Amino acid sequence: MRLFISIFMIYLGFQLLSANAVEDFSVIDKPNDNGGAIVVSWKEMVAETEKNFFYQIMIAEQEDGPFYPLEKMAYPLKGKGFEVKGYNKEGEESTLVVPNKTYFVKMKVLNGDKSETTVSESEIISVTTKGNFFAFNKLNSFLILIFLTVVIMCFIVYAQRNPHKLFVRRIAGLDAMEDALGRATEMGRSALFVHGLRSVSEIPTIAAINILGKIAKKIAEFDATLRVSNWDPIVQQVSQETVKEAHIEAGRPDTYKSENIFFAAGDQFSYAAAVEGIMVREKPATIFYFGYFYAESLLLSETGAHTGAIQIAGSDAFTQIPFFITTCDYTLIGEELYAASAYLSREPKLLGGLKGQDVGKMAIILILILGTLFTTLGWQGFSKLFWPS
Amino acid sequence: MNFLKKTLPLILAFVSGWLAITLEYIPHQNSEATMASLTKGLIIIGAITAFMGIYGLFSLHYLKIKRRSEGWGYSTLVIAGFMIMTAFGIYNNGAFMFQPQVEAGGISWIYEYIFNPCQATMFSILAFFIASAAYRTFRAKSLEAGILLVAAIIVMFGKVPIAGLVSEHIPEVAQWLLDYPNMAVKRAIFFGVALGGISTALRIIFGIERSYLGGE
Amino acid sequence: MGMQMKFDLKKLFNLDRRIIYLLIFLSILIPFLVEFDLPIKANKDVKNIFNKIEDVAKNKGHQGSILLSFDFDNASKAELEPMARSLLAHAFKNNLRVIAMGHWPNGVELAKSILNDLAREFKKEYGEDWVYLGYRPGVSILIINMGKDFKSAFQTDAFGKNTKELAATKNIKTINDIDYVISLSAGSGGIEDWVVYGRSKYHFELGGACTAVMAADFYPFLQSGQLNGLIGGLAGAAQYETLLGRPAEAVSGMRPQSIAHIVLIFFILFGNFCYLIDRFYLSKRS
Amino acid sequence: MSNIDTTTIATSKKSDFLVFAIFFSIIIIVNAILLGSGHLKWGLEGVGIMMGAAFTISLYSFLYKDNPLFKMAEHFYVGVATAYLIIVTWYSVILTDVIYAFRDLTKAPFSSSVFWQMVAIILPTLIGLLVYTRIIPRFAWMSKITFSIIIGFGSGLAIPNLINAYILEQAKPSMTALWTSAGGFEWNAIIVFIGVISTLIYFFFSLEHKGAVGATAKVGIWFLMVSFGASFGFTVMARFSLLIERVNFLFHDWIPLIK
Repeated sequence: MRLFISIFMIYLGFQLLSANAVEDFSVIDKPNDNGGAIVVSWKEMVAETEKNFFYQIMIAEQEDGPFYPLEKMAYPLKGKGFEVKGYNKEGEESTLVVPNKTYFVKMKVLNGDKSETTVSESEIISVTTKGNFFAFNKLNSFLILIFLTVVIMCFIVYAQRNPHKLFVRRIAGLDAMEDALGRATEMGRSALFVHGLRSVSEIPTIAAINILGKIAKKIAEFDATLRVSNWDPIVQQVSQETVKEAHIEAGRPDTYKSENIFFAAGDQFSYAAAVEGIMVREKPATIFYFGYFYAESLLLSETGAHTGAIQIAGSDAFTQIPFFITTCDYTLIGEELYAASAYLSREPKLLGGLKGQDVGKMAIILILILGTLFTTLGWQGFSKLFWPS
Repeated sequence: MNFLKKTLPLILAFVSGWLAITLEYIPHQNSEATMASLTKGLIIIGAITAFMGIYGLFSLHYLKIKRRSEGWGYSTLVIAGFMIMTAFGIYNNGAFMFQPQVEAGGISWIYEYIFNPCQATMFSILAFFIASAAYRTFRAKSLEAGILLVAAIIVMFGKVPIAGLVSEHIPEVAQWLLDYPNMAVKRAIFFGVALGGISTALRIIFGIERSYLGGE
Repeated sequence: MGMQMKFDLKKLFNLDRRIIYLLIFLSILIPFLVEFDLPIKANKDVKNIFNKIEDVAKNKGHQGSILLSFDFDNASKAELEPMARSLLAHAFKNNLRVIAMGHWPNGVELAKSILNDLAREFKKEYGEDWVYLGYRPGVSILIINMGKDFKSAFQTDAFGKNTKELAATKNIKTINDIDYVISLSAGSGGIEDWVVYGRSKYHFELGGACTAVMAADFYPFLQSGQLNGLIGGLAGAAQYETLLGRPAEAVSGMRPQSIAHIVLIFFILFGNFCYLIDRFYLSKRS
Repeated sequence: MSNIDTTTIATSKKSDFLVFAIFFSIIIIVNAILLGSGHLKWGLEGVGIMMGAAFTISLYSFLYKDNPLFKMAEHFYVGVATAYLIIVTWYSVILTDVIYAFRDLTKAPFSSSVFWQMVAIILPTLIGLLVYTRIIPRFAWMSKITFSIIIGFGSGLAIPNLINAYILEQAKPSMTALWTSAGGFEWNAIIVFIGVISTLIYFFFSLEHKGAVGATAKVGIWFLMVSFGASFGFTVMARFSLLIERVNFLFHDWIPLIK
């Protein structure tokens, strides 16, 4: 009798299995969301015969129905984490899952043939949706935010107190600047400083003006001539102030001439044409391009190269940098421009920001090296800490 | 008064900055709804401030004309272009400006036959400039410039179909160059751009960077 | 000899720019007049976009919709208009719904004329098969708004019609209800913003079509999957036209493009060859 | 102002005037022939194409020399562009999202939800309008309120999204196995790894470029140059594409030379 029963049970179990009972069926409120989704999971089915079945999730607002069917899913399918965000009631377009509401979910297995008879059905599980107050799946991003905020702000505060204690490496283009100015003095020719086409409040222009101050001071010491071309009247005014101050600092206020900081033209190509005219006529020994440049960079640096001048450029306009590299003797690339400006001006917000970003970069380098190392050794756990949500 | 002029904008920048950050990490439905209405509000603010462009344009060119300063004649053309286009905009093919925009009409014509050729031509001029610079100045003055030029030539040649006539491998080499070494550098630059952007944003939120507010 | 050579080179390089301008103009015009065939082979990034549209069509049919964001204006229409036309033709041919919009105010009229053209060609009905939502300011803010509440971002289309009443937009609650988003981008306010504020936040499928100037910058997005495909420059447009079997401006533009590139490469090589000889003689003399 | 503009204009007046006069009489003759032969029809489209060709050629005249024609076309275009931006903003946002949306709300029966929707339109409109206080210097400070809200909120939004899209999403595919037992060394992954790290080191400003750091930075600059070369090649491609389109316009739409 016992044997009979157990054989019967095995037979029943086999029947159930082949009838595709839904196993490990679970329904939960989606975590880390606005309460607008339900996550349905069930055991993934792998058997060959199950190709002929459809799986269908049914959802209801009351326990006794009516149950609204979702789209039929054919084998093969993923049984993990199927998200339900809405369903269609009869005669209505679509209804969204809303927060703070209880839903009743079950799952059906349907025959794959035309009859679509129900083969088996899971139990009904109820779930109440709710919105969450913190996205734990974004915890890594949040911690990085806190880390960067603390590091950058600390460095800025530190730089305000000790602007000269923070170390910034030498930048090749800056070293070359002095030689180039010396050369201009020896040859008895002028130097030309060309501003980029951005307004005075923007970072590349601010950086350019900081560098201009340094150049002007050297020029005043060498007693040479510096011409500065501008396209914006406000940039022109600020540049005049900067150069004047540099002359005073160098103890040569008498050699400052405001007409050397001139307005060339207000629009892109006319600006290029006007500055080119100066290059051809005056043949400056050294030409500097600092700031944000657009397509005019090509016209300017080509003419400059032809007059035989030493050219030094610095720009964060990545599309123009290739042209500067092939036409100029030295080019400050991207962030090097900001670094040069922070290095020369020692302005706390620039210097602190630069150092803070450096710490960020160091952290990224370390994470990448460790992540690559561990992954190569076959352990992904470390790199998974930094995966996006 | 000093509070209103100097401190209030900094407080507002701080509050709205942290509000945006906080909302990003709260997935709750009320946070989502707040974000939706705030962003919608900012779209409207953005649209309304766009008209400030007229003031900028007019104050610059009106002064030039009034003072008869150099090139003032060109300024009259700017204003003429503006007036003609605006007139068509208000007229709206007879429906006037309080009805939805009517298709075709003067605006489309000016757009297609004046605006379009001007804009398209301005940037195509650069093809000539690049050719001239390529002939006269693009020199491998250093190892670095040399590497740059070689990579440029490979991409320039490998990306046009004529390379396929010479050898199938040239486009593949160009593609490899873009997919791996180029990609690696651009990724490193992305890290730098992100850190730079975050640093600037933090300086704005904490009121250290104030240049966007204009001169004091 | 060295001196003589150097002198000649100087002269050669001081060749009036205008002569070079003329040469480059001819290298564009002549290949237009002389017809010859070029083998155009689509690369994987272009194919990915093509296949994604085919997939949406296969799985969703007319209920499938793609969003085309016209983030460019006349300045780069030479490169992006052929792409826009091919993508639209592809979607219309497969009976997908097209929702168009744009982040660039100066591109509105251009987008309208391209959409009207293609809709007429494929006999598509406005509202049912396609809609044009027009321009809204804000870029990043607009994208975030579209992800939270699509109908608040676009209450009406570009012609003042309510988006709740248009068949193509009626069922779209957030941007996630759109099957595929493609940004046709010519600068800031384009692919980058779609990636940062859209795709990485809301996880919809995003494809990119961009000018060649920007193309090299987007390879990290391709490798990380933040972009599923990329059509870069006129060459990319020609590849898409070939895949679609609908050769147009981009394919015929490949002749002058190829020749002009070769002329330019010759210029660079010739210039550098002379530069090296010049340097060689200079060092020998000293 | 400086003397540069005047000198260029003075030298361009004599001989160049003749060049431009000849040039433009040729354009007029070409247009006349095109009209006479029936290729262009006198009408909105025909005149449009002739206008477009005239503007195109005016702008190309810069290639010969910076000249008034170029500047005239450029300035007219600036005016048209500003007006166009405003027209688009008016019809697509102000009219629909502000005026129409508000009108519809006033028609609806009044409720607290309607009230808040009205506030959601009025408040941003007022904040936006504050920008116009810039016109009156005494109240110009009020415009700072608008700027600080826009820029502050934008900065706040940028931080988490930059971390997510540029740092986390980009770091994930960088941390792959460089060696697998099945495939041996993954050379491409190794190249990417070296490229990313060495470029980051090049842009690292807290260490002097000496020794190992210097060597890595050197590798970084080679990688940078390859990448700039790629950008260079693509930029060239883009500029030529634009020229191709213009040549197609001039010699297909205007003068029927290209089939």
